Amino acid sequence: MDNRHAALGLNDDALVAMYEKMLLTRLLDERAWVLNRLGKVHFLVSAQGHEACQVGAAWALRPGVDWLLPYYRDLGVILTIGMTPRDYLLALLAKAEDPNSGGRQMPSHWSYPPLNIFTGSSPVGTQVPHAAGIAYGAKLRGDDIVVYVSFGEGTASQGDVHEGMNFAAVHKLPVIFLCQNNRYAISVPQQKQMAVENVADRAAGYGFPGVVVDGMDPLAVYAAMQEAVERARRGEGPTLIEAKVYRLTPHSSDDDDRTYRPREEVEEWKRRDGVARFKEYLMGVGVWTEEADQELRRRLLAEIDAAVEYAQAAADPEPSDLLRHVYAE
Amino acid sequence: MDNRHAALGLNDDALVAMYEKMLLTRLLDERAWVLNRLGKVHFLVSAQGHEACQVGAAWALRPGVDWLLPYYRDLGVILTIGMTPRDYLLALLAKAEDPNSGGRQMPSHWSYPPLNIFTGSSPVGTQVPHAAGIAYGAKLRGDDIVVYVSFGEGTASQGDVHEGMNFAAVHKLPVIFLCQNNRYAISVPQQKQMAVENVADRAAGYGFPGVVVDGMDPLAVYAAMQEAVERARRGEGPTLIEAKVYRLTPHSSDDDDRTYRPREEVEEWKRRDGVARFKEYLMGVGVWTEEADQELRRRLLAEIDAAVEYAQAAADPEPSDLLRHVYAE
Amino acid sequence: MATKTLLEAIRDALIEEMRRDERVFVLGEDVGRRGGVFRVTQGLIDEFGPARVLDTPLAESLIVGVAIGAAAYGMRPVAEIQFADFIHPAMDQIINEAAKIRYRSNGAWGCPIVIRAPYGGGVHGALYHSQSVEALFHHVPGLKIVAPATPYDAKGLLKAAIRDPDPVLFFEHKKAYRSIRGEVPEEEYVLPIGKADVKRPGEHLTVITYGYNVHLCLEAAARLSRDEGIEAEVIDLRTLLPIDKETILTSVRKTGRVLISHEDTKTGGIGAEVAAIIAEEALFYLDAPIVRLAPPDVHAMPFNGRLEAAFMPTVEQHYAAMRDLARF
Amino acid sequence: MATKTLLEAIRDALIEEMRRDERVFVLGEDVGRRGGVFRVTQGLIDEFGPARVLDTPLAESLIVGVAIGAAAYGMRPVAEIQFADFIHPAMDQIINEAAKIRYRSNGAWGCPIVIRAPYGGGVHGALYHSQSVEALFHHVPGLKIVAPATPYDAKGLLKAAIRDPDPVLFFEHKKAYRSIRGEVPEEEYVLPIGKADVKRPGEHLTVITYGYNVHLCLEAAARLSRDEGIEAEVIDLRTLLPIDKETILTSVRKTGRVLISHEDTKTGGIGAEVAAIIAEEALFYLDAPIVRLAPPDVHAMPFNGRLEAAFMPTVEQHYAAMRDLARF
Ligand SMILES: Cc1ncc(C[n+]2csc(CCOP(=O)(O)OP(=O)(O)O)c2C)c(N)n1
Ligand SMILES: Cc1ncc(C[n+]2csc(CCOP(=O)(O)OP(=O)(O)O)c2C)c(N)n1
Ligand SMILES: [Mg+2]
Ligand SMILES: [Mg+2]
Repeated sequence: MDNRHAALGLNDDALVAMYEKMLLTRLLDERAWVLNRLGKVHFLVSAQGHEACQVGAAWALRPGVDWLLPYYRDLGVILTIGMTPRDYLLALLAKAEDPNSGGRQMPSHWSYPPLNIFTGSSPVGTQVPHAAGIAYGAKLRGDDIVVYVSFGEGTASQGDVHEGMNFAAVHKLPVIFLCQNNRYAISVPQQKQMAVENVADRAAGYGFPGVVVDGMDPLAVYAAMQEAVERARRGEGPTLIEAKVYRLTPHSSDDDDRTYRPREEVEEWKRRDGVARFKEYLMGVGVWTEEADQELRRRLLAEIDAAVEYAQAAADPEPSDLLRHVYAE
Repeated sequence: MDNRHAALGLNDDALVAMYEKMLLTRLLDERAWVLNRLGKVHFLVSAQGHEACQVGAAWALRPGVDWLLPYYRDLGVILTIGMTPRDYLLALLAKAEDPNSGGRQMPSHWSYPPLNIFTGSSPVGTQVPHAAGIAYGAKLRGDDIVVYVSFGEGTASQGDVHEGMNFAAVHKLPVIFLCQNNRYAISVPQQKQMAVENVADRAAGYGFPGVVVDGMDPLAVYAAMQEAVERARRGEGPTLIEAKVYRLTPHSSDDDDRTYRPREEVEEWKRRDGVARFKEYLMGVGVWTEEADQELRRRLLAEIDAAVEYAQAAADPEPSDLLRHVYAE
Repeated sequence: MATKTLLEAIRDALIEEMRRDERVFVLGEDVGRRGGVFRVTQGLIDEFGPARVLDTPLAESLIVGVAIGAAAYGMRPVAEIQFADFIHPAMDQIINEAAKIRYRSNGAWGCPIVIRAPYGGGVHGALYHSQSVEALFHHVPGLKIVAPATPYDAKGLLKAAIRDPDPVLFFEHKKAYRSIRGEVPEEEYVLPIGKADVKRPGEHLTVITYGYNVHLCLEAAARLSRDEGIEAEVIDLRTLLPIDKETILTSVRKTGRVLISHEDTKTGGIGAEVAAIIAEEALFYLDAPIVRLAPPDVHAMPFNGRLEAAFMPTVEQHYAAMRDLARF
Repeated sequence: MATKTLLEAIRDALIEEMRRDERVFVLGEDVGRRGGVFRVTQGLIDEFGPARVLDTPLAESLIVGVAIGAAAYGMRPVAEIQFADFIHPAMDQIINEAAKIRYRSNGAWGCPIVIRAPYGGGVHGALYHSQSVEALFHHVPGLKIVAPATPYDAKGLLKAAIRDPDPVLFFEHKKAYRSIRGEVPEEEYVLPIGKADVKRPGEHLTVITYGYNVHLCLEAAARLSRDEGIEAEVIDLRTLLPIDKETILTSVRKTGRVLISHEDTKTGGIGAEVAAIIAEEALFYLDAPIVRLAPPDVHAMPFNGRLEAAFMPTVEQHYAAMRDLARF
């Protein structure tokens, strides 16, 4: 197997570290489903099928320097940039200690100032103008940062996405738009959402590059991100990256995708699973073994176990917290 | 001079008739400014510089069959499709008989059911989803109509324009989007609005043709419209036509454009004025003379005089009308 | 009579109206094959096809804008906003367009659209799947707002909304969808928009409410009657715009005591207008200050169950408020 | 003290704050070279440059969204919405985003933005250049709403708004821009958000109002005093959210008669909340029913001068309403 990572400036350790984040994302997500089915978690939205894209994307960002507006599916992004399974589980179980929202928001509504992760909401697409605004602030200050903002292909139909991209283009802002195209907005398939093959084709209409990449391949996403980051830091403006992915699970724990997706389609995509493929690549280039994999899984599961335990034992907010933080205190 | 109109299926009479509408639009608009400066008209928004585009566009539509959502600058469109100077003046003077709104809306907020002109508002861009909805209604009914909707290049920054175009594309709706690009949104020049040369380039991102035409040339606009109409009626979906025009006056009677537009630029465009150029074309192909022109002007001015007189004598709404038509009566 | 859930009654109304009138069609996110995220439109696509059960792109302003256009063309669109919390991107289309189309065209055009939206909390929906948004619209002339509490009302009022010549916002409480059941006649009926309903007669105090809180109030009233012989008259507004002043004032003049209750937060809620109407038109009938029972002015509502519970109105709160008011 | 128009006072506040704090910048449509369509930002671009006096594309949701992002990055954006009538496309960004950022992040993020918007009628603005939109926001926790009536208040409150850690909607009455003049101190001052101002003391009745209507009320009160010796206390709310209950209740307890006045339409207006507060907390002090003086529930407001005049509140209406109330 050809070594594709060296050319991207990734050494073997980095490669393994990327794989570790992908596997962590997958295992943590799977655990969330288990907790949901056990009745311990009211709601979850899944990242399965998006891990390669997310870890590849976040790998190109500088933790604590660059800014992130990840969307609800971006578990892999926030884990790669530095949030922990514990952070995720505290939110999943809506505990007081949840660093995202103190248990106020649904899980996967990220927010974490220490890593410049700006708070996100549920209404999709609203984060895109925020990303442009953050980048504009940085431009006013002369700061050398990059802003990452992501969304699904369904969200690309929203006016805010259009408005935000256009503004970023006008001011050549250092924003990277990552559209994770999993072909469905809940049940609505791509052909009912748009008449084009690629969301990335819209970038030309704003005046910046639009790139399509295989979102099941973290190296492809990383390569596209790296280029976009460099472009942004050179002051040349935004890039829209469209990563073709597939959601391997229902939309959320409240969804049942059997009404709208043929099982064969799901099975077909499972065979192309990015996590498994990346493991094969690692083994192919000789930096990974089945034993190492087992060992890693054990370690990650132990970490997740500990985080679950911690989060379950953590305290709920006080009822009186309801009244706090409506305005500055 | 080459005959360009025959190839478009326009005979000499049609050519003269188009010119007549252009001249009528110009003279009526000029009269509105006079009335404003005389203190008889509170507000007007001008069409000067857009006449060629507007008459060329409306010429391709079937009055009473096709539907129109013209924007506030579209005086030439509504005159061509069949509204009268009197209709315009009744609105300009906010009289009870104003067929657009009974004196409720600002002038140039068109509405006229007999000609399928749907009521428009001031918030820009909202008409674009309406156009898509009308076309979707027609599709549901199996009706063979085309929907015309127009807006300025500034308005193309609005989310609604994006959402409406995308929907029209998904359902291959018979909508023609006419963007009248006069390079300014009030004072904001194109380069502060977008990083691209052509709004039309966005059409590709939705999956339909985007065409740039010289909006100072009614034949060029007519040709593009004709093609778009045929495409729409064949069920192949929408077209975005971008007509490059220039506003020869301030934005409105409340504006002063000297702060933001160099006089030389305005003068330069005045030399390219579509009305004058079309007259030259008519004379060049031998269907028009200076005498005929003087005669036409006299006739149009007389028509306008009569309309002004009628409108000035027309009654105001009754104060009690204030309470009507909030809900169906 | 059959017993139906609120959700079934709404679905039945949609199906009956679509059968009755070809011009009626539904549009929204996931309304097609998925049958809506709550399953309200389940099965419709099979009977009426994808053109009349239209899965739209994910864009609320578009959904309402397309409905407005289709209505102008003579259709009777029923737009679904997946959660009321996502109606905000469409506020320009609703407030500046739909509501004003008749007025601004001097009556020449109308806007017969219905916008259905599931609202309300107590369902672990957190800040963006729990909101009550009715108060954001009750200041807007030209709109009608309906928020039924029972399957019977929901069906009859949704049919009325679809036949109404003006834009109607139709809010469906998520918690009531499957938990509230009631009798619904087999035969066709339509209920008038703009009329409140006295859900329980009583002489000691008037309780004015709507939506899920109707059920809390009725339960509290029943207990209060049993425990203390206090008879509360419970008025279900049903229509929030226009408000049925007559029913309110008649009751207030009778009882002299008023509790206004809603799940929506207090300041600037529907209860403010109800209180103002009474203070203007029946002040001297009052034997006690008007009381508004509503959650505090915080964002409805946190995900954590304890915080959610701290937000949501309860039967106990209503019981106590009614009792205190009766004793005042 | 210098005499300034409302517009000049606002411009001065912007300039002083931009000089004081580098983080402050203005953005909106035509705010740059054009200086705003009302000329509020005239000259700013020369002093502060186009990056801090930013002409945006024509997209209100974007304007607010960019302001939110820039604020997150540590800036202090002052966004201008060209007319309040065009704020609706930004309602999702204001209500679902700006207002909730602090709450949803459990206090970790803030949203120190100001949104300025010219509002109000009587200027031949027709249906889309005359609206009062404050009531669409007063139900939203997390927002503050300011609507000053005088140059002095405008300057002091805009400075406070810019320094406020939370999102502030700042509504400027178009008719007042150049017609209302008043004394403004040379030296720096800031006024507290959340405090009403008794613009005229009186003992016979309380008039609660804001915006341009303050001037109508003051004139009516002066005439009434002169003609009939009736002394109205005129309270200018100044801040509409949060409402200054104390000032209202203190006055009502003193006079026992309440007229609430606004240019915005009646149903669901700010006056509803004011009336409700009084009916809850000072009912037994009332000697007369509460009166709301506000335009009818129609779309504000038609272009035709007669219709506009039929809509707009007048001094005469206020005079009559105050007199009738005093005599009640
Ligand atoms: C404004 C808004 N409307 C509707 C929803 C409900 N909703 C949540 S996710 C979703 C689909 C999003 O699809 P896409 O953008 O493709 O992202 P994906 O979930 O497929 O990753 C919808 C409709 C929402 N969150 N926000
Ligand atoms: C939503 C909205 N925001 C702001 C305005 C104020 N406004 C009226 S016209 C205009 C500029 C429009 O520019 P463009 O779309 O290019 O059309 P043009 O007037 O140049 O023909 C603006 C900002 C408005 N009418 N609607
Ligand atoms: Mg998707
Ligand atoms: Mg323009």
